[in-house]
Amino acid sequence: MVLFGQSVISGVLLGSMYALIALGMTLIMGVMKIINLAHGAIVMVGMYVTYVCFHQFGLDPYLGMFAAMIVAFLLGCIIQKYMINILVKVESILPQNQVLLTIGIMLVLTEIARLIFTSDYRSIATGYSSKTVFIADMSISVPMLIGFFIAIAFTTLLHLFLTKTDLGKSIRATAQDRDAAVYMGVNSSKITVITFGIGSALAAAGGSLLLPIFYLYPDVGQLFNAKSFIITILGGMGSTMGAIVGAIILGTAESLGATYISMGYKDLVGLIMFILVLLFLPGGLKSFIRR
Amino acid sequence: MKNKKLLLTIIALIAALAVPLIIKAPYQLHMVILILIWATIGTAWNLLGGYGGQVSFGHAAFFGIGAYSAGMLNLYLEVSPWWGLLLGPIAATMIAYPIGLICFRLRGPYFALAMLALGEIFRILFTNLSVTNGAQGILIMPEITSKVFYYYIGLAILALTIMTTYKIVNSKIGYYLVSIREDQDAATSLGIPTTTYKIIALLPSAFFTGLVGAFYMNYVSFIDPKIAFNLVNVSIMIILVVMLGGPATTWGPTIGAAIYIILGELFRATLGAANVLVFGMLVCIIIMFMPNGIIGALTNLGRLLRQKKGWPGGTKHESI
Amino acid sequence: GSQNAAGSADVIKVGIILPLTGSEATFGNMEKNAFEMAYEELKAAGKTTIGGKDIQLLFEDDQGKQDMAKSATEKLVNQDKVVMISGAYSSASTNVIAGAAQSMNIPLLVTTGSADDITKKGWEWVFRGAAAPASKYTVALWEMLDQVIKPKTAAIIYESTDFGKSSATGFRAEAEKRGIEIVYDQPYEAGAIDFKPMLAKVKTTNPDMVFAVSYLMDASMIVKQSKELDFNTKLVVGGGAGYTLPEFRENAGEASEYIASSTLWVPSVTWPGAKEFFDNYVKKYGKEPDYHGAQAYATMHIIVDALNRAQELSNTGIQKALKETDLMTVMGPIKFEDWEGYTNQNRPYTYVVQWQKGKLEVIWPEDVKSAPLVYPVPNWGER
Amino acid sequence: MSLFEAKNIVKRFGGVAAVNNLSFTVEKGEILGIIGPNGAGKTTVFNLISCFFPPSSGEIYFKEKRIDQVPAHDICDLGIGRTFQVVKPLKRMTVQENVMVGAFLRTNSTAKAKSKAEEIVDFCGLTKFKDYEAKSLPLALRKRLEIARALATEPELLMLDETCAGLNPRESEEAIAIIKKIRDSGMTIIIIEHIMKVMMGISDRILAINFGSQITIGKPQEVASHPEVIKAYLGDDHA
Amino acid sequence: MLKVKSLNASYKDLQVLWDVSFEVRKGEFVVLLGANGAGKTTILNTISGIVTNKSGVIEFMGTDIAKLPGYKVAAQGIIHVPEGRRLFPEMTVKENLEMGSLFPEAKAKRKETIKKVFDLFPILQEKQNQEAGNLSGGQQQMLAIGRGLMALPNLLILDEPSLGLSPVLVSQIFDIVKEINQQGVTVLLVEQNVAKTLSMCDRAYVLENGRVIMEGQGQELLNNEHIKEAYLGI
Ligand SMILES: Nc1ncnc2c1ncn2[C@@H]1O[C@H](COP(=O)(O)OP(=O)(O)OP(=O)(O)O)[C@@H](O)[C@H]1O
Ligand SMILES: Nc1ncnc2c1ncn2[C@@H]1O[C@H](COP(=O)(O)OP(=O)(O)OP(=O)(O)O)[C@@H](O)[C@H]1O
Ligand SMILES: [Mg+2]
Ligand SMILES: [Mg+2]
Repeated sequence: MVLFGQSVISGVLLGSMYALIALGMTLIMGVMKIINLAHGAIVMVGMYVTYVCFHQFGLDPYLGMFAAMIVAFLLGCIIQKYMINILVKVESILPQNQVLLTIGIMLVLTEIARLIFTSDYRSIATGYSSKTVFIADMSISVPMLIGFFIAIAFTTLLHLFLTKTDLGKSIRATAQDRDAAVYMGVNSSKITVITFGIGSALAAAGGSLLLPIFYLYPDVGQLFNAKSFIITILGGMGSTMGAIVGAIILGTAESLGATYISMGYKDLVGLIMFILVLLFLPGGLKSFIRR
Repeated sequence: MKNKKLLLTIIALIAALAVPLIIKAPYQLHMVILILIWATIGTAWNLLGGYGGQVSFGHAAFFGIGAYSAGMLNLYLEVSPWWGLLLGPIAATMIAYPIGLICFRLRGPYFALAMLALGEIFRILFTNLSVTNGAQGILIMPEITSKVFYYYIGLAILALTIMTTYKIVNSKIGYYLVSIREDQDAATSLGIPTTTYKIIALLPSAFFTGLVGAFYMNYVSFIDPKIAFNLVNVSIMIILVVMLGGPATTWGPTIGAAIYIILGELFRATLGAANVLVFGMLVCIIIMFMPNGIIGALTNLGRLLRQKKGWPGGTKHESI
Repeated sequence: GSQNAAGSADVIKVGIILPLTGSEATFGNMEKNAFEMAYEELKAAGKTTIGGKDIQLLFEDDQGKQDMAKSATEKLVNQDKVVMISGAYSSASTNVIAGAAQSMNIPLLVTTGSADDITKKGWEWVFRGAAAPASKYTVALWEMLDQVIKPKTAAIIYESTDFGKSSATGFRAEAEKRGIEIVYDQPYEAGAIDFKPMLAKVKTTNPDMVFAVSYLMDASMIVKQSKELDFNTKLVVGGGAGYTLPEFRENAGEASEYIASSTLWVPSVTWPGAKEFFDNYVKKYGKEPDYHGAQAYATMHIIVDALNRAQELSNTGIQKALKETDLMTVMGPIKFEDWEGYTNQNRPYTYVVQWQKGKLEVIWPEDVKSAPLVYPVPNWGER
Repeated sequence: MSLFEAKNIVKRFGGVAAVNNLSFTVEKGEILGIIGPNGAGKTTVFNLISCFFPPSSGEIYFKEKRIDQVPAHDICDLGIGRTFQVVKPLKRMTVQENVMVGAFLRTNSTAKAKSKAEEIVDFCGLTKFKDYEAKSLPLALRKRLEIARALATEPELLMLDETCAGLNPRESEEAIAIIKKIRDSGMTIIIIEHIMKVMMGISDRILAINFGSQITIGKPQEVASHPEVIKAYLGDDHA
Repeated sequence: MLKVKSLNASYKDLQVLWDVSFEVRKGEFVVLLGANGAGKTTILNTISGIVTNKSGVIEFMGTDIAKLPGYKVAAQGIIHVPEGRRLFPEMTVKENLEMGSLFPEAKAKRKETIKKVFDLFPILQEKQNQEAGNLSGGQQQMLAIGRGLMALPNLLILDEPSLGLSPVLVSQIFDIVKEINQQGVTVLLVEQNVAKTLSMCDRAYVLENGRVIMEGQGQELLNNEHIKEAYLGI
């Protein structure tokens, strides 16, 4: 029972660590219909910013997170403005060429990080990195718990932003029909740029939350791409609430899989879940949650 | 027109046969063999992805199964891994069928992601199963060392692949595939069983990918799951090769493979630490400025030069 | 490459394939540095010129990919006309290079690649000196287990890579021989964020010891999270790699205390030149080398030694010279012998080390130990 | 028995019934027009017949064979062709190739499909544009291409969904001429159109529906003067 | 109010508009006529900045808007109800309407305007929380017009608003357009329903192959022989 409880707690917390990254993905993929394989690389950039803030300026990672978000926001804006926006204007046989562009971006970001920071593994040690509290013999990591609450806060904010503000609605409108949004007076290229920026900032925030408990190196981002896809599909494309619920479900499934099947097959659980959701629940959890 | 095409093909074939007479240095010939391998994978992918519009991010699964077929034959039955050239494609085709049934229920980006997931599933399975030697991979001793020999085998495989896809593409199946790519609903309304035809395209695509996977194993003599089922270095590279050369064209994948291999090696050998960085930038530039690959860019240029007037702004279509 | 053929007359080219970019570049570059440092020292000692010809090192980057390793081998052998090859870092690359070297009759001296298979195929052109087969990393550990610890139960966790799997297989076989019950035995995929589900399961099996084979960061994640779970066992032993590197201590912090590991090399070994190598490296590159650096450093010495002894600088001449190697290096004495199914394989010296007060102390073999073994280790709460 | 029969078909989306208990027959060789306010369920009826989705309940028969559960692509094979209200050209194929794709249903030979396509392209007056990519055609021609492509599958029953919408009177006359030519070649047609002039001119019978149910069915004149049709659909100025 | 002078426009290298000039005065109801592919939609898209490959002058209330990007044109009070509706299919009816009123003045009156739109099109009120993509064609057209009205436009541009609508709705829509016009909104309309629109409008321009070939009062054109033959098919 303790074992089961421990697995579930670990899973929920782990899921919440994925949540922000996936939230960024759901904005970029779900709302903007861009399959972004550079997403993980942006998480990586965010982590390095937080890392530098910590080591150069002694900034706590939870504060460094905001610096990371700003940098990632700008980076996302640049990517969208000068690369993806240019690509959507040209016509191609396979719309998936946009995916390849993001792969190119991923390579470039990763290699730049490598040139600056080398391939060395880096981590930061904070006073609370290894803090745990115990509930009936089950350990709960404090930094993960903090991450959990931050994830919920960001999700709620983003949800309100998208459904209640005009800017948020403009984002959704632009995603559905760029030209039509222009007819309404929306500067749609600016909107796509902002959206990609916000998505990237969220990804970076997710990375920052991980830093106190994890580590980083230039390729670290690849760990998160597949997970964010799974969560985005699981939660339903573009659904903010879906993203966080999906993240927690994925985390729990991985955790239980690791405990009761094998840690080696942990990722398999997520992938199979992914395919099953694609096949049998095409709308994702969104269909239940109602945006 | 037709005769000209035939003539060009024959010239190309003769030139290809003569390559080992001209390029004698084994290192260069090694590059050419790699080009043949990637050209074959690209051509196979192109049938499903370029013509059929079903962009698969999981072709590493077929490649890996082909390669493992050769390796496991050698490991367990101690027969020559060359038998893999027989078993590999068959195994890949057999696996492809259920994969097709599952994934073709999905469209567009969903299909792409499902294939991506399937490729990863195979990687994890092959890493954890002990029959496949798990993460340790399979190492064989190459029996034949002559590069010329590998060259001709590779050339034969590529020629077979190109000929087969060409035949398919210019038949009813080809028209059906392109129509599915252009508008699946319209295709259905014209009586096309879309899933069936996608599978019809997938099977040869998997077959040739498996074939070349087995050849690859023989040539490189070592595989492990990380190599054979690699998402970025196999599945995505295939697409890059096709996009580079020109999707939905006969020679695009071959041209793309040549450029990819030559540039990749050139960068690796000369640029030092920045080589992957430059490669990544090149990918971005090509995709942004040549969305239909080099062949696409050339035909567009041709159009601009040739066709100035004419209502209704239509561009006359080159043969599909 | 015809111009190069002419140039090869007055230099002796040695090709070295390492991951200089890509995710393994940290170690690739460390090895490159060590190669170069050794080369310069040997040059100063006048050993790099043989019969008026200079030894020249040609580094090739394989990016950690076996495809690239194959191309690099082809280039070195066929275009640059090197007399022998050394490298590589990953087992995958080494496998491919070994196959190619064997088929092209070019001597290969493996630097790091540790897959058992590489020297188990009977390939006469493939030599492994400074590197050990993965399953032999634990020789000293077993001595220690037999003589001091005598565990009844053990848990094995290992990353699902070649190295992890080979090490685990080796450990399992030895444990079975001794009737030690394996209560948990599972691989994991490298790079996980959360090992707690696995560790919680291990905790319920309550083993006497844990044998863990992990790459760098997984190692620190595992010990940190063991601490967080308050999972106490009498001894945690790493299977090399991750558990001995400076970054492990840095990242795991206090959780690294009393973690033991088997290893091939530590700066405090008594082999001649080891300490100097360590100090000089730190001085020159401002970073501490680990055993990978020592492997490269020793390999350079082996190469120069063999080339100096070779009757003629042909492939067979160098092969013969390598086979006759009997050299003391920072990795210990090197001889290429055929044993237990291995060919041209040096018998490795291995050590057991333990983190004590933030320092990596050698605790086994007895004769070279720098500190006594702490066993059983105190519970987390009491450290 | 009639060529085609729909029996009590119902289609619900969520809770709402887009088609509600509708029954009608189509006789061989006739043109049946369907009219009804926007959202009445006309296109949904076409989608049900062509099995794009299955009916929630009810039965559909074609040549005495029940067809409401067969896969969508088999419908065409059975002899039912359709066009789409929102045209769906195969954009990067030429006009001729578009039609060839249709023709391939009845042949496996590229040469035969080609000559068949040429014939039909000519029949629909598209010869001038046969080598243009479909994406470069203006709307009127795209609509005509839809018809040509459906014809190439040699249907016995052809369903046309607003093929005259967006055409000016002159162009719709051309379209009507083509439709009449098709009818004269012995084909049976179901047509949806909002332009009453067109409907009155070519339909043998008209089915008027609202809220997915039948208001009335009969001769064009009768339907046009049916009070409920006037109220729900035509408006007072048409009366 | 709107003055277009010697406008040329092309798609890629294909020119579709040739030296087009026309004007719309304040409060007027002007119609553009032309066969399929004549370039009507292109003219409208040129005005609202969607087609960018153009030369010539487009003056709106004294300022040249030819160079403005699309979203700034809308800010001038030119609202375009595009061909093919172009709704936001995954947003609700209500959200679509709200998207129509992004500019400050319109936003301030959002609640009132929505009420007015609901009065005009009661079906929209009924379906206000449904996704726009699930509406039928006619309902979508109403929503598109409603969304245009939400911006309280100075100049309302309508591109074939009656396309695919039932006869009763067609008359309704024309009535509504007329009514909007009478409330002081200037209207520029493109329609295929030639007879009906000519009888309603103040003035009309006839477009053929990208050139303006005729202009005049609605009634006057209605009796023109060429118009009768080419558009009315009489
Ligand atoms: N896929 C769908 N999901 C939900 N509702 C739908 C769907 N398709 C159609 N509907 C609804 O069904 C009803 C009938 O739609 P349909 O398209 O058949 O109308 P129609 O008679 O063809 O109208 P029009 O003349 O405007 O084309 C409408 O209320 C529409 O909103
Ligand atoms: N995006 C485009 N790319 C290339 N050519 C185009 C494009 N849009 C329109 N055209 C061409 O420009 C010409 C004018 O088209 P436009 O849509 O303006 O005509 P229209 O008068 O609005 O016709 P309709 O009555 O069909 O709406 C046509 O020949 C059309 O084929
Ligand atoms: Mg309809
Ligand atoms: Mg138009």
